[in-house]
Amino acid sequence: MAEMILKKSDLAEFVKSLLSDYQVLAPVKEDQKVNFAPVEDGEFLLDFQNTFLSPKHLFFPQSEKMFEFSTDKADEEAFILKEAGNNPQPRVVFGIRPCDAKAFQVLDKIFGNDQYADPYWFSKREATVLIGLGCNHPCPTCFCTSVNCGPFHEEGLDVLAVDLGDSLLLRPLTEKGRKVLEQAKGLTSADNQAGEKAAALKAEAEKAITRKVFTDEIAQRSVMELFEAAHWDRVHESCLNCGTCTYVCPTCHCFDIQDEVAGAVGDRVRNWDTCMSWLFTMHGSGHNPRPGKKERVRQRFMHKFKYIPLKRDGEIGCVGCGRCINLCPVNIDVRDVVRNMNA
Amino acid sequence: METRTEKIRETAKRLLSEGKVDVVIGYRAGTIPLRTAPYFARTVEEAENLIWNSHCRINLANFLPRRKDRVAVTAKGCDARNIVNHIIENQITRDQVYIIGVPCEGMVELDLILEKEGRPIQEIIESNGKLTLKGRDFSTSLERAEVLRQNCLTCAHRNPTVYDELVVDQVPELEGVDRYVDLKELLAQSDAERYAYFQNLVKDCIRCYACRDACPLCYCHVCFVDETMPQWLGKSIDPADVMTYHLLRAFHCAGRCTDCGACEAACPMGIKVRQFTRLLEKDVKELYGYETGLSLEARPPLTVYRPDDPQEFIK
Amino acid sequence: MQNPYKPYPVRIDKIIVETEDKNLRTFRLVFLDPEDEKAFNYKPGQFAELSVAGCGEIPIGIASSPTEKGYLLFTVNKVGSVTSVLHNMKEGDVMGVRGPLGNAYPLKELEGRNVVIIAGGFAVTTLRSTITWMLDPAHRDKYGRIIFIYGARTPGMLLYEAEWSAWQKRDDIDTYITVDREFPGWSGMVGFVPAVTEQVGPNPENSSALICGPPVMIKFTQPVLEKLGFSDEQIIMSLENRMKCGIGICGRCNVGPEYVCKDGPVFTLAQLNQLPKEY
Amino acid sequence: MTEEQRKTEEFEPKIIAFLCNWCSYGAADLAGVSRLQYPSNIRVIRIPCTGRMSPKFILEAFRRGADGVWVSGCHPGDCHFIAGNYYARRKFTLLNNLLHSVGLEPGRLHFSWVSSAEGEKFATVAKQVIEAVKAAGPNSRFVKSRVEVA
Repeated sequence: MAEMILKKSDLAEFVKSLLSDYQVLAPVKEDQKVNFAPVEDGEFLLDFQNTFLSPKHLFFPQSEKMFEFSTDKADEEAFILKEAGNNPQPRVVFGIRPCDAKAFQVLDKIFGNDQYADPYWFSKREATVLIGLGCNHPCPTCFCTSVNCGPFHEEGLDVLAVDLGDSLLLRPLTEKGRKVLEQAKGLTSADNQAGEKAAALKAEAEKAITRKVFTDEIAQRSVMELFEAAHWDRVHESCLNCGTCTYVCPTCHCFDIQDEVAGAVGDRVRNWDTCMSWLFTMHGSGHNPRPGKKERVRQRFMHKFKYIPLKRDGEIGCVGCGRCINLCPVNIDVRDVVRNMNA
Repeated sequence: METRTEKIRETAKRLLSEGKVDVVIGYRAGTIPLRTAPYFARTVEEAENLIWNSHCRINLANFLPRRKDRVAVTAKGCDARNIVNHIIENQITRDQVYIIGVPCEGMVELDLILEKEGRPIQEIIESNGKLTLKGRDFSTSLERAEVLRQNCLTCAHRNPTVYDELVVDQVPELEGVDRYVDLKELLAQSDAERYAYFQNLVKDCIRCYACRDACPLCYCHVCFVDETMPQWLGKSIDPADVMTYHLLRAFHCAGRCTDCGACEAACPMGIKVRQFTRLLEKDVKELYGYETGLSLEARPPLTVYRPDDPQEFIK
Repeated sequence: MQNPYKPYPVRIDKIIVETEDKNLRTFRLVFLDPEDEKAFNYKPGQFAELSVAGCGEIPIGIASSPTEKGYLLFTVNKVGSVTSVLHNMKEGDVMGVRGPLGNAYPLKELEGRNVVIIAGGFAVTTLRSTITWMLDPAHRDKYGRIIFIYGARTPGMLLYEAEWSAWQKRDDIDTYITVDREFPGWSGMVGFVPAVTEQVGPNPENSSALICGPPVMIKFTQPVLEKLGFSDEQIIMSLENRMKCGIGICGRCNVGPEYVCKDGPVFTLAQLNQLPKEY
Repeated sequence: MTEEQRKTEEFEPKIIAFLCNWCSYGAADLAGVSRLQYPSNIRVIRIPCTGRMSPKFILEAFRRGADGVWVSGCHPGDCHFIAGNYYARRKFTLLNNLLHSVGLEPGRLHFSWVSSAEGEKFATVAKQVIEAVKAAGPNSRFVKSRVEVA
C-alpha cells in the first residue's frame, strides 16, 4: 500500500470508520495538559508539542492488576493466585510522537529479554496500532536527533503521519498499519508533491534541533571508567531524589510488585517504581547497595546511556523527548549530564 | 535583580576566599528559560555562576540537614525561616551556617506563565518588573506582579528574619493581606463539597513524592511512606492511599511549615499541595499564635502546651 | 503467552526450625499439581520467588537438590515483612513458588575439576543443594576432590546438621565445620572461615572455589584464596540484591548492566571485578 | 454486600477505640464489672498514653474500614507521664480540624477524657460515639476499597 492523504476536514470520518474494530485514542487537552484520551470524532489536537506525560502508561499503567486471590480460609482455592484477565481491546493511538514510539521499541527489548517476555506489556503492544505524527516544530528541549531518533523517526510506529497543513500524509510502515489504513475511510492516494513536502518538513525539523549531545565516547569507555568518573560528585548535589524524571520518562520502566488486600479478596498489583527512591534497593537486612543520592542519580544515567546500550544491541535508553528537562524541579539537565559522561 | 546577583557573587567570593565557609549554596541560571537550579559554589570562580532572579522557587534550606561543613546560603524570607526551624530542630547549628539574606519581592509561578503563554518559550528577559518572553516567532511581555506565586502574593515575611548580612535593603512588607481568604470560603462549604474539592485536587498525583523531597521539613531518614512493617499506605495510585499520603505529609509539617511553596514548585503535575499544609498553618497561627522561624528562641507549638489550650471537641 | 509472574501453588509439607535463635526455618514445599513439579526444572544455585498471597514475594535460594524428588527446600531467615509472615505459617498452608530463576553454579564446567566449597552462616543453602547434587551416585565421579568448609557463629547456628554430619563420615568429601569460638560440648573446629580456609590450604591446581557468605567473610576469604593461588576466574560467588520480578525486567537488582536475578546470581570474581560494587 | 444493602439494613458500625492504659482502659473495665450496658460496636486497642497516638493510627483505622475512631485518655493534669495528654491535645486539635477540613463527616472521629474511676462516663460516651457513627453511616471516604486500577 502506498502513502495516503487524509484531509483534516475528513478526520472525523476517518476516526469513525475505525470505531467498529478499534478504540481510538488521540491527544486531548484537559486541565492545561495534553494527554491521550478516547475520541469518537475529529475533536482532538494535531497542533501540540507533546503529551504532558509519556504515553508509556498505554502499555504499562502506573498501577496494574496482575493477579487476584481469595484470603478466605473457607475458600478451597484460597491463597492461590489467579490471572486477573489480560485481554486488552484493539486500539488505534493517533498522533503519538516518534520519540515516544521509539521508546516503545526500546522497551520491547527490555520487557522481552533472551529468556522471558512480559505478557502484560506485549498483549497491549500487540493489540495497539500506533499512528505517529511527525514533529514539524520540535521543542527547545528536544534532542532526539542525538539519541538514534528524530522528529520523523519511524521505528516503533505502524503508520507515520505528516502534517502538511490542510491535510495529513499517512505512510504505512507495518502490516498492522496497512490493515488499519485499508479499513479507514476518507483517504486518497498521495502524489509525489506530498512526499516531497513531507521530506522538506523533515529536513527543516531536524535542522531546528540545535542542541546536540554525543554518546560516542560513552560507547567506547568501560563501565567502571564511566562509573568512577569525578563528575558524579557534583551532579547529585542539587538532586532532590524525587521520582519525577523517572515517572515522566518514556523509557523508565522499573516497577514494584505489591499485594493489596481488601477484606477477603486481594490483588497482586504492579506499580511504577523509581531508582531515585532510597527504598528501591534496600535489603531486608538493612544493607543498601545504593545508599546515597550520588549512587542513585548515577544509576539512572548509567542505566540509560551505558547499561542498556551494552545489553540491548546499542539501543540508548533515552529518546530525547525532553520531559525530564522540563519537569525536573531542580533543573538537572540530562543533556549536561551526558555531555559530562562523554567528555 | 541585577543588584542582588552582583551582591550575592561578591559576598560569596569574599566568604570563600576568606575561608569562612566551605560552600555557598545559591542558584545558578537554568539550562532552559523560567528555571533555576540549586548551585553549590566551592571556589571563587564557581561563585561567578551564582544568580538571583524571579525563578528561585526551590527552598535552599532543604540542603542543610546532616551537613558537616560550614555553609553560606542565600535566603529569602521563607528560606531564612526554614533555616531557623532547622536550627531549632538541631539539624544544623547557627555557627555552621552563614545566612546571606535576600529581601524578596516574590517569585513567579511557572505553571501560570506556561498557561498564559502556550507556545514554547526559548528566552526570557527580566527588567523593571516586566518579563519579556521570546519564542520561535513571537515576543510578548508580562507584568511580574501578574504572575507571582500565590504564596508570594500573601507573604507575611518577605525579609529574612535571621541573617548574617543582607544583600540589599529590606523591602516593605505587604500590609492588609488576608492569607486565608480562600480557605475560609472553602471551610464554609459542606463536608461533602470539601471532600470532593480535596479529592479532585490530588486526582492527578503520580506519587513521585517531589513535594516531600523538595520540602526542607522532610528530612526523616525513613519516611512513613517507605515504612514496611506496618505499611501505612499502599503504593498504587489508589485514591485512599494518595489522600492518606497527602494528609500525613501535611500533618508532619504542622507547626513547622513556612508556606515557602517549594512543594508546589516541585510538583510536576501542578497540584496545589499547599492547600493541605495551609490548613494546618492557619490553625497553628490562630490557635497557638505561632509562626515558624521568626526567632531562634520560640519553641515549636507541638513541643509545648498550655493547660488552657482549646479543647471544645473533646468529650 | 506463558506468564512468568505466575507462581505454582504449593503446600507447606513440613517446617523445620534450624537454628537456636529460631529465626531460620526450612520449609519443605510440595507442589499441589504434580505436573508443576515436572515443569519446575532447576539446577543447584538457582533461586525462586516464594509467594505469600496478600503479603508479597521474596527471592530465596533453593536448598534442595534436583536429585531429591517430591519436594523443594527453602531455608528462610526472618527479617522483613514477607519472611515474618512466612515464619508464622503452618504446615498444610498453601503458598506459591515462582521459578526456577537465575543462572546456576557452573556444574557442567566444573566437571573433571576439584571443587572447594566455602560457606558462612545461612548462605550455605544453595551450596547444600550443590553438594547433594555432586555427591549423588550419578554425578560424584564427574568431579575430583570436594572440600567443604562451613562456619557459623555458634554450633546452634549451623544449618543442616543431619546432612553435614553424614558428609563427615564419607570419604569422598572433606568436610570442615567451624564455629567462631569455643563452646561447651563443641568438639569440632574453632575459628573464622578465612583462617580455617588458610589452615586447610586447598590446592588451586585444577580447582574452583564456590563461596557464599556474609560480606565480611567474603572480604577476608578472598585474599586467602588469592594467596593460595586461586585466580579470579577460579573464584565463583553468588550475589543477592533486592528483587521483585526475578526475570530481568523490573530493574531493581541491577549491578551495572547485569541483572542479578537473570544474569546472576552466580558470577566469577573476574566478572565482578568489571562491575560496580552495588550489591 | 453492596453499599446500598449496608445502608438499608440496620447498620452496625465498626469503631476502633484507642484507650489509654492508665485511665480509659480501666474505665472500660470498670464499666464491664459494673455491668453498665453499651452496644458492642467498639474494638479496643490499648495504648500506653494518648501521647503515643500517631495520626497514622487514626488514618490507618479508617483506611482499613473502621466506620469510627475514638481516642480516650486521662483528664488534663492527670497524665501518668505528667504531660503526655497535654501534648496529645494539640496534635488532636490539629488533626481533628485537618480531617474535618478535607471532608471527614462529623460524628466519625471522637476524643474524650475518661478517668479510670469513670465507668459510667465511659459507657455514656461509648453510647454517644456509637450513635454518632451510626448517624454518619458507613465510612466510604477514607476507606481503601479493593484497589481501583487498570
